[in-house]
Amino acid sequence: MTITPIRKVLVANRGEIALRVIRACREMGIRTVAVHSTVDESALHVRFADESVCVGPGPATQSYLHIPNLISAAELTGADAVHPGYGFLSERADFARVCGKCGLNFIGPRPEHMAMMGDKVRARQTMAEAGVPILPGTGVIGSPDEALEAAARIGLPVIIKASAGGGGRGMKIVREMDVLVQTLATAQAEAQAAFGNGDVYLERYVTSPRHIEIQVVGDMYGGGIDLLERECSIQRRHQKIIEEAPSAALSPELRTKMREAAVRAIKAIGYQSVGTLEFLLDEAAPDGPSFYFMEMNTRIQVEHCVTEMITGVDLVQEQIRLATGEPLAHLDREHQARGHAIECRINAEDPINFSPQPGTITALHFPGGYGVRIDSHVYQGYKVTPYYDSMIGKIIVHGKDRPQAIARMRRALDETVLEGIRTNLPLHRWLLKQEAFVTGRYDTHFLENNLDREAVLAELDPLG
Amino acid sequence: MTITPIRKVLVANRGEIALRVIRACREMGIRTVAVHSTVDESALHVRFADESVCVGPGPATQSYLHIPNLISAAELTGADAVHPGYGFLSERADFARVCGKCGLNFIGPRPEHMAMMGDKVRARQTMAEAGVPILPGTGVIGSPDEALEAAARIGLPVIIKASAGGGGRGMKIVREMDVLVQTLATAQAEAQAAFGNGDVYLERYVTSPRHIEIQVVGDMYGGGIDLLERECSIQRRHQKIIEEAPSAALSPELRTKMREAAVRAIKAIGYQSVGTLEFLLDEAAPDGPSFYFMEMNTRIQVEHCVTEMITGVDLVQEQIRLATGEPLAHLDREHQARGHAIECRINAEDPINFSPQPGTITALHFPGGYGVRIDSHVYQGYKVTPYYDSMIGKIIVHGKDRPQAIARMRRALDETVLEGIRTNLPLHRWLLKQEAFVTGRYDTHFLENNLDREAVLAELDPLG
Amino acid sequence: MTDPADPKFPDLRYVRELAKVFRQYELDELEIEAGDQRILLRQSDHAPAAAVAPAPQVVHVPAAAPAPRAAVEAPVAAPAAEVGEYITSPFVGTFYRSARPDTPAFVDVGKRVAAGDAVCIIEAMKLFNEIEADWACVVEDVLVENASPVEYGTKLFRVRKL
Amino acid sequence: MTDPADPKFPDLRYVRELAKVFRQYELDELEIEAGDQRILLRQSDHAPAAAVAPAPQVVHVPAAAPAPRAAVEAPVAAPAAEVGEYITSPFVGTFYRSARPDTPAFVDVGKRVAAGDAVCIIEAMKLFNEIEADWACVVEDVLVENASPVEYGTKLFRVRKL
Repeated sequence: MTITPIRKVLVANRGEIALRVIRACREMGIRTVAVHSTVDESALHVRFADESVCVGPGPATQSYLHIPNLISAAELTGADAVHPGYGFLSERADFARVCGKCGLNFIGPRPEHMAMMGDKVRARQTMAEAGVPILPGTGVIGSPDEALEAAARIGLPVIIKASAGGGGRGMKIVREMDVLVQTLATAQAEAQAAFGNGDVYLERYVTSPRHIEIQVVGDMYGGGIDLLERECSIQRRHQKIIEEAPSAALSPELRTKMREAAVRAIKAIGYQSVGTLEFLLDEAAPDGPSFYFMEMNTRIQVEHCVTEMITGVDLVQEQIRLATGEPLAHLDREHQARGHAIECRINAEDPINFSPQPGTITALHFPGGYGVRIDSHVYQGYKVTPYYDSMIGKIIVHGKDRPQAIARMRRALDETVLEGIRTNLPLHRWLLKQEAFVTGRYDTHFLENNLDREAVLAELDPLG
Repeated sequence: MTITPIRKVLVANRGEIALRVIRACREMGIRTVAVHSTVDESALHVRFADESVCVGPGPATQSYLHIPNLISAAELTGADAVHPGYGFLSERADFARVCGKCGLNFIGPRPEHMAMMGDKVRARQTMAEAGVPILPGTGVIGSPDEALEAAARIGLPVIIKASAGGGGRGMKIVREMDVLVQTLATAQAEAQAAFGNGDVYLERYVTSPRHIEIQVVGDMYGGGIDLLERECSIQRRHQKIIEEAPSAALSPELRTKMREAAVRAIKAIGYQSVGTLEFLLDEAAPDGPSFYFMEMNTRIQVEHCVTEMITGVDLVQEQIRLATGEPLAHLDREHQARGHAIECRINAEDPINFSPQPGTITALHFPGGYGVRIDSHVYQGYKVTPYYDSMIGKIIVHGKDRPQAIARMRRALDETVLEGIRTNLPLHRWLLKQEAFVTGRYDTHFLENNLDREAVLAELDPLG
Repeated sequence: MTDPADPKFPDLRYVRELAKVFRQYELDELEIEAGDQRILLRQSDHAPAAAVAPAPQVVHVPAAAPAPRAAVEAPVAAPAAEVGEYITSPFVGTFYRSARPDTPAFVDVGKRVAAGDAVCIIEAMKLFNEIEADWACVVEDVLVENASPVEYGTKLFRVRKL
Repeated sequence: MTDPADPKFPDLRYVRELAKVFRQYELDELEIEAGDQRILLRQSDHAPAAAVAPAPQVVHVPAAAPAPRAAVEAPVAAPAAEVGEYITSPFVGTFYRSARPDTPAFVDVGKRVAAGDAVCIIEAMKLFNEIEADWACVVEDVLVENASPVEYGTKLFRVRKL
């Protein structure tokens, strides 16, 4: 076993995740280099890092996605490792490869695993071979006839997915056989336009699914464990906005099966970092609740915090340790499930139509107290720019059980004051009161089917 | 067993503890009434409570200590219970009695236990009878001769303590027999002036003590447990500024002995709420490390948070449940020790000479992220008045072990920005770096003996 | 919580609630007039994109169509409204205007009061505390209903000092 | 803290709270009249400055009430001295004044440069990128030492445009 110490990390990201990584590094005694675009000059990740380098103008393609500038920044500052965060370059195998070529320790999985999981068709095949349940479906569709045949075999409705898609992008549902061919053509054209790759495949469409994922950790020595599940079914436009751990939907038996499948999967490929297996749970399946592999995310995720809260494991620190070549044996000993955690993503967006709301935060007060964690890069006077993701922070709570966690999150949301821009805080306040949420009976369509405009707007400023 | 539900709590306090109680109540679905003085009109505890009542002008004697106004406020708002917080009226047996007479559930112990522990001589006797170790000492000193005799028996140095004192107030150390009589007279006169009661007693003076306390919980049915210890030896002017749990000074055997003694003590008197047994630990005692009862605090304490972090028990919620008549059996099942927690009290005071620093907080940024908890009532623009305690908040961290907790606290302190008034943040930053602190080898005199003016001032604004 | 109050202007909490209603029902304009007070809220966000400079909708002519220099002209007598001195409550308790239900009120509007005269009772913890005037004055208004709860500092009477 | 008070004008805290309400509910206009006083808040973010109100505006509070200095604002570097035009680095990399160690610098102070002339090299990932002037100019100062690291946007030369 060779340990390659990391002394200085270039954080190739911005916002709360850049701050998250910098915090982890500071606590480990590792120096940090922030990169930033010109519009992020006064961002907290720049302020809290030991050094910073401006890598380009506002648009991400010219800054946070500009590989040569990022690599140069690492070389000029003497960084020996790069943390990609999530989004941006975090799942770009080519970036990981360039880092490797330049002698930079890429804090993440090996590029071949990133490439394998980035190709959704290959990922399906790999999982099937590893004995992980997948939805009835196809490989890349070669012709309309092939699609018709497959749809007949699978049964309607089916979903057409882009091979290079993921995260809810590049998907179309087909409910009638006679629109299949036309929809296929559209899906292929859109996939080509969006991802530069027109490959699509079919899968059975589950009408009322839950999104449940398993956090996994692999090391360089074939070790692989899971750190329980996360429930991520509260979504808007296919994007998660509330996550929980554990999930209220899993029986102990089902949980064990899913965890075992996830560990089997990463051991089969020799995965060497933190990652997530996303599963679709069909509670209404004929043979009882069944789960199917959807995709694997080869990075730290936005919602990693809920897993940290219930396991006591600092996932970002562990991710860094794994990259130095440490084995994960100690994790297996240390982690223990405790209580329940919920995360609300606070977005600078209209709470009803989800349109982004750039602007300046004129007043800000985050909640505090027992069981409340804030991960955010914003401050009073912060200007939300239109260039990047609308997420401005996360409120995470932990309680001894789900009812206490819900009560705590409601209290925390009520305490939060954020003025100057519209946010989805009212939506969260409303969501946390819904019977379906409180009882834990909801699927990924819950929000789109139940959003009550008046009731959400009534949640503006509860303590004003 | 009779459960008397609590529906609305009047919080007879201000600042962070009022906020702490309000948060606990909100999470339990209990309504809250804040009281405030005219200078606290726009305080957060007023904003976050369901109702508020102005009870007087700035000086505490005319507002937060004005019992008739507090009781009237409870009656007018229909509160059925009163939470006293800490400080102010929290250990005044007469207040608890008046609450009881007015049909208000006083969330705390029975008045007779408050009175018993408020009288330090009686408390010593009670503990001795319960088999809890006490320092060699006396009852109330009746004459100078009695004092000379006792000092000869106990051995010098001795400490003269006021019977009505506590919390470090009303104490004098005597190292030479020939000043004993004179010092005794002074101590009696000062005690009379400060507490309206000139009774004093003698105790052996331990030169290098640690302050270690045990959190206890008792219910109405004779149930009593402990929730581990807190280490509170980092003090300035006899006031704690950093607390930890667990203590680095205790062997498993010693910890067990102290816990058992604490539980024995509360069972002996039938104590019915949360409370704390403060012990003095003499690591250099001839027969090996020995502990002695100092005093019992019959209230929730400032440093209760570190216990919450390592046990997973919400102490304020449990305190409220105990007051309704719930038994504590469930606590015994639920709590489990995990990791290490540290709390730094942030005071609006000069970091070197500790003089209070009233003024307006012009810029404020509290730390966030994994393992960081903030309990504070201040905000950007908040005005620290000269009327009340100088504590403006607490930063609490939790880590898997002591080194991680220390690293996390250092990171959190470095992230904190607080402008407009002087605070003890630089002192904390300096303290967390001291070899003695890092190795856990310090006593209650550490700060007074080692304060390095220049080094502390160098810690001003590390990330500015 | 008490909002900063300016007796000449509408209660802030009222304005805030108004804004909430305004917001919730996505109004474009909300105007309220009452006596010599007026409140106007306006929002032109959802106005159809109207990229072309729209009519200057922001201009508002006050209802009372004042003469152009009204503001700098001789000060109009301040609305007899609430200007003056107050007798406030020194306790938290219940306000009573008379000593017993069957006795007359200590004071009424217009009453001349000498320093030390009882003006009302504040009951607290079963004790009936007579509140006395600190200075000679004339009662101009009684601000609290009989048998209402009052905080420390609640204004009980508006008075004119003599 | 006591706000400066002028009895002729509305209470400042009242106005401040009003501005908060205004902001929170994203109003475009909020007007309050009471007696001879009037408060008007207006936000013309989207609309071009509108026609001037004929009525005297007694009080005007900008919608975005000047927020208290942000907790963590980076110091804005703007040395008054450096006025002029700059050639900045379009890459992160290492700045070289000449093509090779043994060749002369591309430009020196006083040098007249035509648009498209190479002025320096930025080395990034082993690639030597010649940086060209976008416009004709005279070099007034060289701001970076040879072989120094530069960020995106680092000012390399102060120039005077021709």
